[in-house]
Amino acid sequence: MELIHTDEQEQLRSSLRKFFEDKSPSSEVRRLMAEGTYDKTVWKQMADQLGLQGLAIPEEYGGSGYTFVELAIVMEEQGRALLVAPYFATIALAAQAVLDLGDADAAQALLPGIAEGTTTATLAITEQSGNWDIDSISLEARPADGGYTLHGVKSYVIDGAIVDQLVVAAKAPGGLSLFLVAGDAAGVTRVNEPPLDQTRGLATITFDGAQATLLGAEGAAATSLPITMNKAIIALAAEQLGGARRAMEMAVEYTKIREAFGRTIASFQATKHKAANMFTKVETTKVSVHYGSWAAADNSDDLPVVASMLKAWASEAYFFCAANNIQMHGGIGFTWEHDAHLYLKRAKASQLIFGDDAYHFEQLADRLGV
Amino acid sequence: MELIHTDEQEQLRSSLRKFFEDKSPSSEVRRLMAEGTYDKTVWKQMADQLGLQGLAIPEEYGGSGYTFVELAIVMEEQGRALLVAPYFATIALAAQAVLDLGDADAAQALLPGIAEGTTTATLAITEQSGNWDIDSISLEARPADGGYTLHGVKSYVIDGAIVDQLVVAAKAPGGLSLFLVAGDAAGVTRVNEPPLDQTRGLATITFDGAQATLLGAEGAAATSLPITMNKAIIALAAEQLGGARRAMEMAVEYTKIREAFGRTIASFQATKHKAANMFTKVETTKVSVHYGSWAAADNSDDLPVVASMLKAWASEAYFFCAANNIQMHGGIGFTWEHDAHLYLKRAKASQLIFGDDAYHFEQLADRLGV
Amino acid sequence: MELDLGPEANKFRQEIRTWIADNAPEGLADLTDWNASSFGSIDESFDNALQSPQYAEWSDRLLKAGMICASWPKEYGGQDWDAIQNTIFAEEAFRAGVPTVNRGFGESMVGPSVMVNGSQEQKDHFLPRIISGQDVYCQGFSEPDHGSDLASVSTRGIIDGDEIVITGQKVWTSGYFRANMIFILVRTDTDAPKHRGISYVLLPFTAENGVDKRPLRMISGAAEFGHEYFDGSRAPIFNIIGGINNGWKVAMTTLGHERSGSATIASLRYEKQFWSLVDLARKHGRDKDPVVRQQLAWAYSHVQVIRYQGLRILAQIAAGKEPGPEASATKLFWSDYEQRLGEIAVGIEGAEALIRAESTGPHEREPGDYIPNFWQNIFLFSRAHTIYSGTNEIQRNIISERVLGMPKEPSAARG
Amino acid sequence: MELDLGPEANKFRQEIRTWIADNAPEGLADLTDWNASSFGSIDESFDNALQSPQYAEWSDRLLKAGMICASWPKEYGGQDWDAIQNTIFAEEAFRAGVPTVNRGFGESMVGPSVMVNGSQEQKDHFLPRIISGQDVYCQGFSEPDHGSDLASVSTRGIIDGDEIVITGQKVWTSGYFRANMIFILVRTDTDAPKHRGISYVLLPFTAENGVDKRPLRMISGAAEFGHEYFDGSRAPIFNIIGGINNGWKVAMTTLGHERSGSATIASLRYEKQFWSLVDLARKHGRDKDPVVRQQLAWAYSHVQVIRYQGLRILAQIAAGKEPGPEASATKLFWSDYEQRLGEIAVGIEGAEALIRAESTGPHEREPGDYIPNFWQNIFLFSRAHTIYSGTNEIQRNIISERVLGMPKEPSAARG
Repeated sequence: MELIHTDEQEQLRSSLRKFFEDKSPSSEVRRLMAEGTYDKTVWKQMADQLGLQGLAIPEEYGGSGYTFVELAIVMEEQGRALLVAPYFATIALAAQAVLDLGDADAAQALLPGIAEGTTTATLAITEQSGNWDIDSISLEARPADGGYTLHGVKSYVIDGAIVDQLVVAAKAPGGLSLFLVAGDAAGVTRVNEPPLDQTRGLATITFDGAQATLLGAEGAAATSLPITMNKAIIALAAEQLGGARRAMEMAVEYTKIREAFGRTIASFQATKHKAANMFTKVETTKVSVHYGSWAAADNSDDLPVVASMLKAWASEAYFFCAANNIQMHGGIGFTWEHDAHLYLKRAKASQLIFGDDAYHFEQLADRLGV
Repeated sequence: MELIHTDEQEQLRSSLRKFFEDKSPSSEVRRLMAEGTYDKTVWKQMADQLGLQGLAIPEEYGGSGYTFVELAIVMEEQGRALLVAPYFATIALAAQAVLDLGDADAAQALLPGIAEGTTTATLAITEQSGNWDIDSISLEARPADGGYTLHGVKSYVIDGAIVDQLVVAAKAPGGLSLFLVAGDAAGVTRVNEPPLDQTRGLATITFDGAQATLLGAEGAAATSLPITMNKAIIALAAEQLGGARRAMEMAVEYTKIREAFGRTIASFQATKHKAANMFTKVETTKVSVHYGSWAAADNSDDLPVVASMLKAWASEAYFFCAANNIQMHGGIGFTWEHDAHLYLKRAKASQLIFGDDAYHFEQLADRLGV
Repeated sequence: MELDLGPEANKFRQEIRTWIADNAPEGLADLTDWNASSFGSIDESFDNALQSPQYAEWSDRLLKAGMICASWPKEYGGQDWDAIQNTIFAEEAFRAGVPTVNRGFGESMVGPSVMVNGSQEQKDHFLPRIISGQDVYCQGFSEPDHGSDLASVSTRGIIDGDEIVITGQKVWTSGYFRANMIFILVRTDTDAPKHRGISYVLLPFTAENGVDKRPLRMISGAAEFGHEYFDGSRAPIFNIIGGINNGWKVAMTTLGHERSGSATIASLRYEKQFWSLVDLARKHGRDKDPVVRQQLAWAYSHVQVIRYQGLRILAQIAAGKEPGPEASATKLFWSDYEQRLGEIAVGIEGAEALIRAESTGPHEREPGDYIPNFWQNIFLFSRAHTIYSGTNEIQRNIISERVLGMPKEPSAARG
Repeated sequence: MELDLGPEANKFRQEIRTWIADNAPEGLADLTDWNASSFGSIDESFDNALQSPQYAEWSDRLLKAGMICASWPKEYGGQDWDAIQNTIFAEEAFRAGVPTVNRGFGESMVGPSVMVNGSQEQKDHFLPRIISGQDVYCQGFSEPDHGSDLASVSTRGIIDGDEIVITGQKVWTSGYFRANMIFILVRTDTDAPKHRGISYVLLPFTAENGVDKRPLRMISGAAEFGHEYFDGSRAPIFNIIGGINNGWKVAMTTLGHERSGSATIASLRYEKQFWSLVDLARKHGRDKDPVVRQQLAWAYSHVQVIRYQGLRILAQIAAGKEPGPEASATKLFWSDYEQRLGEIAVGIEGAEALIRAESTGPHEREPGDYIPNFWQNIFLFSRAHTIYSGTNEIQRNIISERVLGMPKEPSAARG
């Protein structure tokens, strides 16, 4: 593999760009975010027309067996369009968690439905502490009648209130394990919280003895979940890249039109240099995401290091571009009607979820052995 | 007291500006820094013509009894001119250390000579660790024959190799104490180190049983030395302010003359905004130094907090201005011949001595009780 | 360390302190955090407190004591308070945790304009209504697409008998939702040069008078500003201040009016906010985190600089000196600071910052409302600070050109 | 993770690795840190190592094996190595801790210019002398006060029989102190348009030839650049490349020559530097300081981005693609990085950074010399990175104009 995209990958990007521009324009983003839901027709089209849900799922589970590199391109493009749909949750979290377990039965239980666009899912990790360290997981899985019941609360579950299936990280007698629970199962209470970033749902989910199916072996998640988290961060970074680039483009386009003091504001050096700094952030993120997606595809040894680096890097780049996009728009940029704030809020929420820059810089130092 | 200077203080500043422009031009700075010495004639003129050494020394010890606010103006102006002389060492360190002891005999022993310009001195605090915490002082003072002998090594002693008298912080049987030792006393070995900032000497001084006179009471420095350190930081901040302002002025002046692409570079917005940012740093430092000098004059309760805040603030401002001064000068700015680097090196050395920004931010949080 | 303003000021402070202690209704201080920065926030307890009997009583006592618009001259109902007295009053109210009652644009801008430019009849009519709170003003200067070029007024004013009839749009109207009056710039002569055909009108700001007010919703969810359409809105010619076509001069009087007295209050508010941030860090167990401590120290340093700047401005006013050039850097400084502060705060909140507060009250709430918590609001609203009242880019231009004497941009056809 | 460049490249890597193992003289790797960034530094051990018998032997073996100027075409004494091969060779030498021997400007700029623009006789004469190291070149393009406007050449060249006689000044001459030749732009026709009266001359760069070389001392104390006065310096007309008055075109060939092969080496050097920084932090007991750890993680992230950028450029070259627009951001990126890195490093050194290293050697030392330690040198010298080769301000202009399509400045009379 090399750090340039193939022609086929670039074609994928083009068709995705067109598809999402068509299916996820600002008006749709705003409609869906106000309703706290997603468009099931578009979701099915994503599967049927473009095969996006199954793109990186192995063929044996109904997918088309592409790699994380192609998946990152999808992440980037849907992030660019602020797609309001549980794509990140279903693909980068739930499906990836099951894949990383390496258990055929678990994969068979969830992936075919995801690949064909009939099942949505998410992964419930953190709890009320808001701590992303897997050691802080305390939700309990009790063996019962050949199955398990879950007891506890999960917080900040991405799209947790709108998906069909929940993959839940819980403490079983044999250690940290993943369980599959239907979203509408008895004993599951889901509250859709009002999110800072309205384009992505967050739920608090209470498990009060809900029936759950063990995925893979008891204790297996202790090994697999850190890998899944690292890959989810790479996917998120790809999404952040898409948003950062769009924010940069919005800013540059606007300044070329808007005039002040008899010139377009794009002709002012302060504006130009801000744009050049955005460009530098975007391009360095682009090459880093490409490398990261490759590391994820290869399960490379440096995946943990790259993931922590990217979490900080892409977050900083996205926030920088989104904040400066507002500044470069002037007054109109801080109105609700303009889309600039949607990117700002997505950027900040993406920066905070899974731990912020400082958390990941500390992780990075630790993972490097400093 | 109020946060504007009186007419009298402004007159002091004007005459100082003129004096130092006359006595400490670039050619003299370069001559003295190459020789590692200072101009004793100018030193005497400072005392005889302007009374600068005795300015803030009480009248009973031969000074003129002005306050730290006036002293800060002198610090600022000599810092602006990069005066190569042990003024900071003698006045802000040695004289201040003795004043803060509050002991009349000690004051009588050192201050009259300083005030009349016949004695130079410094304060030796830190040791080979480079740690500025007074708890780390380990140099030993042993009672001997009614006096004391000193045993150990002091490092980073400002102008330590060129001054007449050394005020030395040492561990006596009764605790941390200050001692007076003649620079040329037997058992004292002084090495003038090659400093990053050649405009200010740094010495390593070995005390091998040198005879020393106790200043004040044994153990008194445990209380007085932290106060002295805080005041020294305020004085240093004033000096940094003077340098920062000069660096800003150099940059602005040059960009008004230098042309590129058919315009003065001062007309480019990137240049203008850099200058405006320098201005903001300088003005916020100015008002902070003024407040700090007032807090030092009053021995105010918030002196420790203000000192830590100012150490970080003034350092950042000076370095910002000095570094951007080079950038705004382009190629000529990083040549040895141009004075820009003298300010850069002074700025960095001032930032590192007595602990850097991060050290003082931590101190600040601590002193605030966070 | 407290600023020693001399014996006279200290005596005044003592009097004010006593007066507040004697007159503040019981429980007033506990109704809400009167000192919190409410700009751009949606704070239910604050709105409710404004409706309370205690506030009404306090307001009434201040009115009777002449402590509303107290910096106005005595002949117009004020107390001739100078900047020092204003500041002392504001500080003492802050310390007692009770609100000052100010009349916003009416007090700071319309009143001074009427005093300078109005006839005796206009003064007699308009000034008492401001003091009593009967007339609450908003400012109608900005129009769509005119940015900071104020003189490009398009809104038309046509004289019709003894009335002026106004048609057009205004935007970025701060505090529009509480106002029943607007002071508005309208073009009354389209042939005259840009600055010469403008009139300054005090216009009833109601739906009955043909004003269609629409909230301009901000990214924080609040509608702090309005966008209004005027369709044949009318005012008596009596309501034109300074005479027809003389409005630019009147507007300049208004803009030039010194907003003193707020200099040191800003830092009191910021200091309080800082300690809230420390509490937040403690609540999240982050106060011993060295990286967070660096951020807290950084923030505190900024609060101190704002405090010193306020003290200096006060000292300058007390000494009868004009504020120095450093004043131009002030807006740049606090706006950048508050942006970064918001980022630090949501960073300390961590995952909690991903979720907003629940709506609990009735004030201007609709389905789809967006109600951030205190720190989220600072984080979001502060994005506007570097834009309004002249973007920070323009502030940097001003400093470099007017203070540092650097040249203007080549094609600087400035408005 | 290593870049998989395909079986052919892997085979080449294996061969090179073996060749180096077989041919590197014993002890060569231990003589100095061959991989340290030596730009702008004064490193005695490096200078001494260059004088060692091991280096001479290594240099000789490389020469015989055709591994000097190996990217040149075979007909000119090279090996036709492509960018991948160059990179592999550089990487393997780096890993073995031995130096590559490159001929600097002669290899990267003069050689290619002569190949493209020179006559067969010129090729036969000049190219072997570059490969052998007999001719060491420096670049004579910049002149005082011309900044980045290269075509404003004032240095005069007058034809005198079969010689050209040169008078004038050049400045910012990198590596002047090792050079015995200079490739210099001189004005041979003062009447022709700016770009048309310039000739490109290979001039003996010696005092005997009327060249007065003065070190241009940098703030780091080193004289990395020179300032030269030419007073009747002579060269045969044979030494004019591309013909009289055709020098601008020749210079453009030179500037356009791709400096490939260095893309991934930069990151190896930065990575090594990073681990030195970690060692520094450990030595000072700062490696567990959370604030320092943030700085280290920040630095490592930058090193990785530089690595990824190198890998991408290599992949582009391997695929025969032109580097994309992201390449324009590269200089901006590493120059800002290295500046900040220097600041971080001296911060970690703390008080130790207040004192310089002692001078221990003889190379170009004078009284008053200023010899910084390794990190002080990076701190000081890096101030130049954001200035030379087009200031970072100009880089940002280029990105915004050429990549983002934003307009030029109003009076942009660009050179």
